[in-house]
Amino acid sequence: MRAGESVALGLCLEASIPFALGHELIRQGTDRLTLVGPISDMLFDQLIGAGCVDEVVAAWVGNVSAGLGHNYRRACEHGEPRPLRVRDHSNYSLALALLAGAHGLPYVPTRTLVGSDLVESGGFEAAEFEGEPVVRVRPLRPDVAVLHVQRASADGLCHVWGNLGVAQEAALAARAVVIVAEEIVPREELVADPNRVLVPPHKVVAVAHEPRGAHPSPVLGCYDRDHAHFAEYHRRSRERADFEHWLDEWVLSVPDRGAYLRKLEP
Amino acid sequence: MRAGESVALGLCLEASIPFALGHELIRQGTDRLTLVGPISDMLFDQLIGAGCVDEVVAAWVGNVSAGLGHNYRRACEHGEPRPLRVRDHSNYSLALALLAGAHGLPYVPTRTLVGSDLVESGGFEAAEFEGEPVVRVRPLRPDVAVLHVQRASADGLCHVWGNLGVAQEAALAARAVVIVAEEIVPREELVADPNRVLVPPHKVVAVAHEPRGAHPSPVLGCYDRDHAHFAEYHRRSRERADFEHWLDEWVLSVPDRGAYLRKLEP
Amino acid sequence: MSYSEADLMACAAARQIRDGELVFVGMRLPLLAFAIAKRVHAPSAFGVFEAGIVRDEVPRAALHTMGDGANVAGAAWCTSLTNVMSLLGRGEVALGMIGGAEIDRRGNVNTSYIGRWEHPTVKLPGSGGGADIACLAQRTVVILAQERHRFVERVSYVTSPGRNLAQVVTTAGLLGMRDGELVLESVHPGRTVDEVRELCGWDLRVADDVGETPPPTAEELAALRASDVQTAEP
Amino acid sequence: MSYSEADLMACAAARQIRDGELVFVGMRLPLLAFAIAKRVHAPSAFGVFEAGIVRDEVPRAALHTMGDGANVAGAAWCTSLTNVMSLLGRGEVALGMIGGAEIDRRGNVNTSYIGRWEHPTVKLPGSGGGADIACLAQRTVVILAQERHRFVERVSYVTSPGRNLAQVVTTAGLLGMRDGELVLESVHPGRTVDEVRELCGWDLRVADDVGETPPPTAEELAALRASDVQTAEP
Repeated sequence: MRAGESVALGLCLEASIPFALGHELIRQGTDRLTLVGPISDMLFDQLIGAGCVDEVVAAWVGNVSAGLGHNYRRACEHGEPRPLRVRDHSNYSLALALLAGAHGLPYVPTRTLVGSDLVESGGFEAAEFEGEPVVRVRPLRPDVAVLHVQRASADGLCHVWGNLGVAQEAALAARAVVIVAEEIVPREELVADPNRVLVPPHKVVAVAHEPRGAHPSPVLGCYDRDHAHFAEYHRRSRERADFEHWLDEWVLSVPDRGAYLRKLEP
Repeated sequence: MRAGESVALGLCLEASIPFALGHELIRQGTDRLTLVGPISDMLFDQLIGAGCVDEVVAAWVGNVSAGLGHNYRRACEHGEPRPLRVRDHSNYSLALALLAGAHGLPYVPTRTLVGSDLVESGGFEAAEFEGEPVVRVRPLRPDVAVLHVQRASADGLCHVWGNLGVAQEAALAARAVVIVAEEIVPREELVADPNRVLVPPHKVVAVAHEPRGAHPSPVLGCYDRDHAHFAEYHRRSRERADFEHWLDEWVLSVPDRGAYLRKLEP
Repeated sequence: MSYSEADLMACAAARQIRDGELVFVGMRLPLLAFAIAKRVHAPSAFGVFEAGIVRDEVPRAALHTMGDGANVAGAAWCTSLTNVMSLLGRGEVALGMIGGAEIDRRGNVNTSYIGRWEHPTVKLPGSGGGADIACLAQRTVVILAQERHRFVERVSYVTSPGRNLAQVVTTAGLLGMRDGELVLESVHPGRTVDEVRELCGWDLRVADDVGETPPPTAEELAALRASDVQTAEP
Repeated sequence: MSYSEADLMACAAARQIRDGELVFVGMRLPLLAFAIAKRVHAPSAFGVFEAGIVRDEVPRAALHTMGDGANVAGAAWCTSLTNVMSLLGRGEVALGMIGGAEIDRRGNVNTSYIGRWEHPTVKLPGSGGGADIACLAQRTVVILAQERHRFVERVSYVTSPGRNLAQVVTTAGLLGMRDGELVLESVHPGRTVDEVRELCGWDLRVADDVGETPPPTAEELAALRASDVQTAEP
């Protein structure tokens, strides 16, 4: 992943959010990113607060159990730490945009968003078809889609279960897929159930092994959501100075995920 | 299923074709049907030969391992046993039409079929978008989608594996879904893996238990394709009179699927 | 049995659910409403969760988010957001429940921007699935606090259009749409019509047949208390 | 080693596959071509089957149809037709192989109707995925018998437009597109240019550099013989 790219992540909504990868992006100073995702439970807010993001293409940005995203607000309202462009979507329009991207469709005409101000702020085209109003949703083709998965093989097959959000659509729409896996298993275990494979292997450019890499979000069958961690972040991100302390404590001064996990459970 | 309805079947392509249900439709004399499906390995040809069909909406009709469908030819070329309307599709346009039906989209603009005579014979609309030619695919919403599945619960959950064709899109596009299952299992076995459930239960209006109900087509994990049976049908359907004998022997004079299976393996 | 304001709101919302319907369910009060309805009067209702889940049973543990494992356990269908949204797109979802920061006389809901969207005073989290539910569910129920700054003549930004709005469940009463305008249809026990009108930023019309919101029945409260789906707060 | 006409055709088609490419594979000769390419010069090629399968390994048993269990065994991805077609739609499929009943000077292929489609003389099975492959794969290879009635000035119905056609592999030679017209580029061993031109319904242009189709190499033939993916016939 490089500065300036569009990155789709948090694609299973509240579950399996690739925090480990997001924190590494912050540490590496990857900036001018465009973030793409349906809703974001905290990770978008962190990347925005860390100054990595120029644009957000999303339906909802905040902290799911607590509400507003404070860094998101500061960036939108005051340009702090830097100005942020927002391309408003609804969940459905984002899904259709990724579907269009996956299929190479020039647009998808839909009845959702008709009469909503998202048409204007999201840059959609209002049109008519046979006398009925429709909204034209243009395709999204992210540079990279990041999937946090339960298991993967080193050669790029992965199994995912639980609610899938727009993970498959985003992976098929993206130029490349990066997989972060709870577990690396032999290829045989994956081809034994090819229906559970989420994306075809030719899309996958990297597979990383990162147990608990989605903490504090839950990964079905692996671990539950760490609600307290979300609540602490929400409290400590309310003021910019507090957020900077939080960022230093949990990201910048933590060399890698191993150190993060040891810090979490000494 | 009633006379005059549109019925989507053979949705997993060569696998899991609901022959048991198709033969019962023939015995019950359900006619004036519109058949919807991507390709049809023999079952469409049988229903057409039996006089049940007014219209076919499909990408390919014939016998996959042998080629032409003789009853299909007779109906198209000579109106025998009755005239047949054909709405030409490609596999992709049929998939997009069902996707549009599932999502309530007024149409989907695609680059497939551009320059093909399917645009005319299939009744598609050629259009332009930003100077590029596109074809508008209108939605399909069959009255009933028939799924032959590996296992189902009595209350309408089903598990399917193997290549899925357009089974899910057709089920979501249809008004109602009829499930024919190799095995009826307790609900618990299905909710244990809800990712393998193909359609939400509110769509399902009937569940039938019919082991080997897809013979001679294969059902993954249950039985292989009976190639000889396909070959025999192809040979015996070449002439109308021979087909009538075949139909009598294998469908009309067979009271039910149990009798069919006993006839198959005395 | 005593009950809280939130209990009453959950019961009122639950009464909007009819048996056999597909209901687009969000967290907190909508989830409680779904649980009550399933147990009291709509045992065959289905719950649709935008993360990619359809349930015909109430979750058996408290949920903080719809992506919690307890929401997958016992699910009838676990799939993509795209697939569950298709149920909205095809018109199969009878009822959707949404929240909001602001609502106006026409039932339009704002969850996106306070002030002009180009230079907002407050950036709210956004639509999520709200705009989709409002546009595509046959009926929408909006749940929000009856506060004067939330009930405005005209929202600064229409996230979710009000055209399919069936009911607004507030902390003080129930409002319905009549002739394209929100009208006070009942006030919660202990509240007065004047009080509710005072908590509304426009000159709120009052239905001729305005009454008192029926309090939770013993059966509803029992369902609510029995419900494992408590409003999980961090 | 001796080889058949079909062996030569499979090898010629295999040579169109480059390493790492996504190839839309049909039954019989295309599947053999894929197997040869995987084993000889394109070990990282992927096979895409429209029923909903992507493979990075050759199937280990003979296939009668792409829906046979042997095609699922060892598959890298088993999914919907819609999903695999998206690979075509997004432009990721480098090569697709199709058959046909008729082909014309412009490379258009007919698999639908002989005669006017409203009142056909012969109703052929139809497009299947052929039109999609022809429209959306970066390159198309057409495989069919070199017979005068199949090589016509103008097909009676364009199922699969010829605009992305890279090569026609016939029983007698190889044809390529030059300036929008099919041109004979090589003749199979034992065939002559005149013979092929005689088996073509229009005045077939011959490339200046027309040569002989290289016969199967020992390695290709070994791959073909080793292949479990025999052309299964009923």
